[in-house]
Amino acid sequence: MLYRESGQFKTSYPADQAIFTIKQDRWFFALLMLAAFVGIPLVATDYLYTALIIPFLCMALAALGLNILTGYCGQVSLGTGAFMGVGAVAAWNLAFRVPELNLLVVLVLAGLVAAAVGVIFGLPSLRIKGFYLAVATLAAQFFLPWLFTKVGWFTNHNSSGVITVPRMTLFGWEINTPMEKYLFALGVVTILALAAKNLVRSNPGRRWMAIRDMDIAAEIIGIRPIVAKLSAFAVSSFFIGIAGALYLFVYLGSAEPDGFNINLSFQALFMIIIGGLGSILGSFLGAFFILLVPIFLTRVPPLIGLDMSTAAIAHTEVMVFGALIVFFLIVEPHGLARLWQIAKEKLRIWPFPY
Amino acid sequence: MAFFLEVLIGGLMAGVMYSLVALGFVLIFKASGVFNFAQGAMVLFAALFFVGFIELGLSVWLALPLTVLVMVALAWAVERLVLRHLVNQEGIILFMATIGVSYFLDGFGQSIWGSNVRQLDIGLPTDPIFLMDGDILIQAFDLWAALVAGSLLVALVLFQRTSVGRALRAVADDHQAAQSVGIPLNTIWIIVWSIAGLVALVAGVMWGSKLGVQPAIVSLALKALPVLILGGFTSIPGAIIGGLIIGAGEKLAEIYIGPFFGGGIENWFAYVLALGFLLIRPQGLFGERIIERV
Amino acid sequence: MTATAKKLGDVMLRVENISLSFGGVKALTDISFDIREHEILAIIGPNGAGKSSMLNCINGFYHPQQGSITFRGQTRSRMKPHEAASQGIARTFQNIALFKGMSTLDNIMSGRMLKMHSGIIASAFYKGPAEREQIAHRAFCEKIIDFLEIEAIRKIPVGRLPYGLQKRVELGRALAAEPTLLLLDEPMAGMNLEEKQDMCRFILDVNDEFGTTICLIEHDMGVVMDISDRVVVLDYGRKIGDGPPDEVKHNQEVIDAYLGVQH
Amino acid sequence: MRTRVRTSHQGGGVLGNQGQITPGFRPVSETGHGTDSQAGVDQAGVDSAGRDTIPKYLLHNALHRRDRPAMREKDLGIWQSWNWGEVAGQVRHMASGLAQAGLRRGDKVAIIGDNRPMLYWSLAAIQALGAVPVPIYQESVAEEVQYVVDHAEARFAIAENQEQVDKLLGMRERLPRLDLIIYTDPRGLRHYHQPGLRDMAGILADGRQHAETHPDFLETEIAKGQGGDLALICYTSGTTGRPKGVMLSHDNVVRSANMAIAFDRINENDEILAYLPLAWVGDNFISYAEATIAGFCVNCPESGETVLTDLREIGPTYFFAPPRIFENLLTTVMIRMEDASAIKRGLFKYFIALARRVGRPILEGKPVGLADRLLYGLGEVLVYGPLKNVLGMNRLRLAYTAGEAIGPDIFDFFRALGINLKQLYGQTECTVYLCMHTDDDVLPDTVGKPAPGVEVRIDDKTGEVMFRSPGVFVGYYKNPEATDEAKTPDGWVHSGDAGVFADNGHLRIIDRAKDVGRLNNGALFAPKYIENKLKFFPQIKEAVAFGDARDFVACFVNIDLGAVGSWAERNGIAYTSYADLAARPEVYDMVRGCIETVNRDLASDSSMADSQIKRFLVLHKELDADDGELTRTRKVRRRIIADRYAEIIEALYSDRKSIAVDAKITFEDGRTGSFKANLAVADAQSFATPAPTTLRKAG
Repeated sequence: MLYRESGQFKTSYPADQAIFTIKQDRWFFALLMLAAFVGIPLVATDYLYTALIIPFLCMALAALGLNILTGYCGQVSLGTGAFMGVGAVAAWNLAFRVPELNLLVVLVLAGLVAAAVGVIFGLPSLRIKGFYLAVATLAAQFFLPWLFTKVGWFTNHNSSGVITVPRMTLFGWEINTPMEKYLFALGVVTILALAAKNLVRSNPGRRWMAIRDMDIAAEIIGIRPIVAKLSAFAVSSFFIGIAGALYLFVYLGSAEPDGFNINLSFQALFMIIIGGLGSILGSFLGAFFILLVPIFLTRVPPLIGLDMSTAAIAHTEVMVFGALIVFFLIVEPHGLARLWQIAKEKLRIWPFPY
Repeated sequence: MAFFLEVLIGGLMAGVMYSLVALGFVLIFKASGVFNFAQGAMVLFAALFFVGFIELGLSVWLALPLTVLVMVALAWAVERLVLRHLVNQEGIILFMATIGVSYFLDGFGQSIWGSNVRQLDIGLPTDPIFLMDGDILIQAFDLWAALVAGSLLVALVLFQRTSVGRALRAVADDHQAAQSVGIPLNTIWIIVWSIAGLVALVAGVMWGSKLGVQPAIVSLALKALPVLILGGFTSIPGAIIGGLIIGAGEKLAEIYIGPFFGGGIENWFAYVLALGFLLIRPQGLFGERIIERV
Repeated sequence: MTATAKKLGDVMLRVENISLSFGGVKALTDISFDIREHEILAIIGPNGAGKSSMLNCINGFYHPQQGSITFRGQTRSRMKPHEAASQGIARTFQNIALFKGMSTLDNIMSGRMLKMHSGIIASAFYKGPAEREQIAHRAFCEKIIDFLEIEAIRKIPVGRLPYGLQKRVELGRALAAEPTLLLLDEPMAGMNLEEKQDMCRFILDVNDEFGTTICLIEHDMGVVMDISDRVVVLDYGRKIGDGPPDEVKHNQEVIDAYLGVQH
Repeated sequence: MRTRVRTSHQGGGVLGNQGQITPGFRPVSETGHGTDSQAGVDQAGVDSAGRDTIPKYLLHNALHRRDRPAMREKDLGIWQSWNWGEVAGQVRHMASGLAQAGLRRGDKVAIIGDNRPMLYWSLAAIQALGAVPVPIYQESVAEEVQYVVDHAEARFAIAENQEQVDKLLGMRERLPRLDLIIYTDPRGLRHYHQPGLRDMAGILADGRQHAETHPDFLETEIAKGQGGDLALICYTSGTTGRPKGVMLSHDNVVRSANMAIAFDRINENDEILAYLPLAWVGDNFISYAEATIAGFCVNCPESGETVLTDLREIGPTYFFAPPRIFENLLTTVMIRMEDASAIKRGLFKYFIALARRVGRPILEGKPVGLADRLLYGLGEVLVYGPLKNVLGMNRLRLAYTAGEAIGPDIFDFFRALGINLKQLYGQTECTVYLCMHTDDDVLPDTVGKPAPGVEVRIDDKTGEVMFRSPGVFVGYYKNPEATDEAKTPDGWVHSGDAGVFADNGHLRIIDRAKDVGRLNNGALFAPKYIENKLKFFPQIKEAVAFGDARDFVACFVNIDLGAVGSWAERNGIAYTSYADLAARPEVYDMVRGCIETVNRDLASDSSMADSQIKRFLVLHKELDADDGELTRTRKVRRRIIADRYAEIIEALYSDRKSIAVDAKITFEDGRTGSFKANLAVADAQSFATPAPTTLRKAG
């Protein structure tokens, strides 16, 4: 309905392959960015930042990473939490031991470390598929946090095993207030999301999807499974690692390594299932949705005059998650992203039904 | 030496527990190709209801059939609300669905019965038994557990011989064949999930009375996964043997290797063991080799 | 433009005494034949004659227990499919093996993977070398799209396409690799007459315009006789005929095999 | 694959050469030369700057619009584009190449193929050399092609692809004068080694070399051309007999084009989609002459199937289509809306109703209440805008329909949406147009007033439309008799159409003059007028009325498979084939409904009251151009139908209730078979003429 595509023809391949080929979409995205970088800082409260927006950014990035592996390359992983942990611990150690290191460099290096670890735990994917792999990734999920707690070096032999983030500066910019942290995270996430989009629309993406859709055919057109799968693990873990680092640096502030546990893994998995497997946008929608549910559950019942014990809330939350997953898998296996897409299509061909 | 044996036997006994959970996985996977991640949750679920009924003052012999009913109802519900709608989906989707189910059961069970640890005593002897003139100590309870597991296994094997059992195996091979057996697919699934439910109940009771009924059981149940990798997803004996290996393996590792790492390695050792094993024999100890066709 | 209008080159691929079996079940027994440059070779035979298995051996998906396959002078053992691909062997499948989640264009682009080299980093930045590469190859793939007359479905996910078109897209994906040897597994299975005629035209055009050597499995005898230069007949994993179409047509053993006479 | 000669580097050639001719040349500002090219066009469309041939305008564009888009083609997934500089470069090379190949002043060159840039450029290249292009309909069968090529004495033929080349080669021995066949798309022609067959790429290569050594060859050749020279020979697929070659001079084309451009303020910012046959004078006029003179951009679709998609992508500002295309668009719109959700359908119905009420007044700048204006604005957002967007018409500022009468409510529908759809009347012999609607004076059932510089009168005896204008053709090629028949000594031309002037000065065409007959009771009988009224129903695709020298009017009907088919599905009527559906009693009832509505309408006009249809039948097969029953432009060929269906026609005038026919059908795969069908002949009710007070007011 809002689209006026007629006359927006493409005279070159770059234009035809752009991320947003329709003018109206470009406007919409521009507005979105404006709202994110300017609008939110104007209105958001500290509570909103710490309770929703910042964790949203971190988890969205993690989900994005997982989506690359699971949604695009078809390799199920239950190790997200652990890889976030790797990123977090690596980043903390870098920042703590080499204070003069630029914050961005720290993040990138942390991501690379996570990527390396990811590749190691991705090795089994060359021999095994599906559930077998899912189980294999659990090994990482249980082994890594244990490693960080057991080997004192990772936490600088801190008795409590808690790592606390040193104060952050970026090119002299002090990142203290929630808003500053938000802007920093937003910047990082935006750049990485763009990178992810670029990856999935060029060679690596096609390689991954080929493996996902039909690995045999993929091999027969010359795609080497080892390259495809391990690169997926590496890239995925890179994103997840940085997500973990952000999670610690801008959200938690201080944490115990075994806080990066299996629940985090499941959360990320739920995010991409509900958000949409194989969709960048979906990772964000899913993250937003999943993080909204608990807030919803804690806020709404009082409003409608029934008070639930925190335990009850916790249990309902778990139930709701479970139910939602099943619901989405049955009703819309491609998640919110597909719903969004459908809505968009409807608008494009409005008033026609098809 | 004696100490080694004691550890070994202790480990094997613990392994029996894993096997019990793994059995549930295998049954369902064989019959419906569904990797039921919720098996662990089902164990807790069953245990919670069982202990819950007892706390309501019911006798064990009343609580037991009631819980069985609950588990059958659960199987029915799962088929009705989940499986039926995902029939033609790829395994991985079903797998994720069962993760959802797992969460749901977890939350549901606890919101009914609460999440605090409950003691469960079904009157199994807990006094220690000494072998080799006292050098080796074994918990009688563990023996009983082994006994129960064994008999359960026998029961299952016998069941396999019944017409229903054969039908189930037919389903495992291909769903069309199942139709020819005359039992509708949905019914078969309900049956399988019910049986898995029973197995879960047994496991739940055993574990409940060993460590008390508590949410931690779920994560313990996750230990069944490496067992499956070892034993193969489709083999009942595999599940048993795998369980024993894992159980013994991680106990021994904890005692003999653990110290070098500062202990606590049993919560990952099983996985790493399985992982290493995967690289050598992807299809597991007893799983069949898959020939891919183009 | 007819298949006879061109001269056949020398041997490109030599299959010698291939035997293949799965767990005791013999799929192929002592098969030998040649494929010559620029020819269209048809492998025919009743169902279960081992035709597909033969192709799977050639492009390295199966590894025969005995015998050797020599491609362009180099004999190989236990070669992987992607190695075969990088040597210039492309193929299509009996039951379509497209990447359902991707558009027609992306499927064809993916067929070009071997020719594209920009890595993770470059791709992540996209602008610059990666984009330039994408565009260069896009242009090539568009030529294939134009060649196969599938402009109208360029951006449609292949999962949504009718069967006949999917077959065409799969051919396009194979062509994108600019193969020297093209293996087609029942390219016309389940097509209506019009679609078959188109497919024949495309196969002949490919063979003619790009000089691609083609080895195809086909059931439709009419088609086989029309387009192939040479026919190899398999039955129960054995080779029972090898020669020009009309010669094979009159081979008694072949006729029996097709009439299902026991032997 | 089609060879593409992108000329970003060669395009510079023009500037290079121009550089020598006009030192200190600077590109003129866009706004500046928009008017400049129109500079000093007098009432007769004569250009004061002395540009009297189209190639001269091309050079002008190469100089003053060098970097503006001239042509686009959807190929290899994107809109390949050429600016005027590049086009001129192409033409330069092609002209040189053709000259090298031996093309001489006055030679005829046949051109056959789809709307491809290369073919449009060849028009310019050929004219630049003073030779005469003879475009041929691309669907013509080999015999038709052979006739035209032979009759035009073409020495060269430019064919798009293998299909066309095969037609020519097949007829080669019957084309002694044809020296050279040039193809633009080499696909499949690799093994063609016949003598006198060349690839355009080769011609262009030669041309490029030649152009380097003779930089101003093109300019000098073009300079030799004069307005009096022959610009074009268009063979009209006449409704009877062999096609006639209409000779048009550069003066004809340039003047007509200049006046049309002034009339509708067409300018270089316009965009069109060139999808109508190149051989049709209208496309040649708009996509070549007007485009070159006004300097706007011509877009060529990817292929026949993708026209609608391409239309949507380009979103032209200037659009020309025969009524049937607007009909089809409206039909598909309605059919697609059938399946829309109730809310959408409601919205659609409401706002379309509103538009039909206030849309045209708003478009024509007549006073409309504020409330309605606001509602219409809302409708623009919710319905009209999106609808136009999906149809590719949201940038449309000027649309014409011609060739046939258009259904009033189809016409109104598009105007109601705010699309400036107008009617035009003309023919090849007058270089496309005689009458056109002005933006503010548009009526659905007229073709508007005579255009500037055009004189039109009605022959009071025959009622035939006569005209005189700068566009009047030179004559029929090699057919002086026909020329004399058509042209009176004092320069008036017989249009062959019967028409009447309405009180408001608008011309209304009722039929072909020769087809207007009389019933036995002496009443006027204009079959086309009746047939059109029938064809205005979406369910009816074609109709043929009979009545000349008969007691009453009867007709054949062809149902529209698309519309009636979906109607049948919605009403649960199963059918296997066209013939089967056509024979259904339900369909007969529906058709009778339409006919009786028409009868009522006819009855309301005393002059037509006697033309009410008494008997009809639904034909078992679709009338088809390939069977010679229709012209390529889908005009009914009465004579052919009259004798091919004589038996059936008699049945209409007998009292038989049905007639057996032996029908030939062609299957998908090209095989043909025949089947016996039994056609029912049905009666329709007719009505009495009401009191004269309710006579339809003219217009």
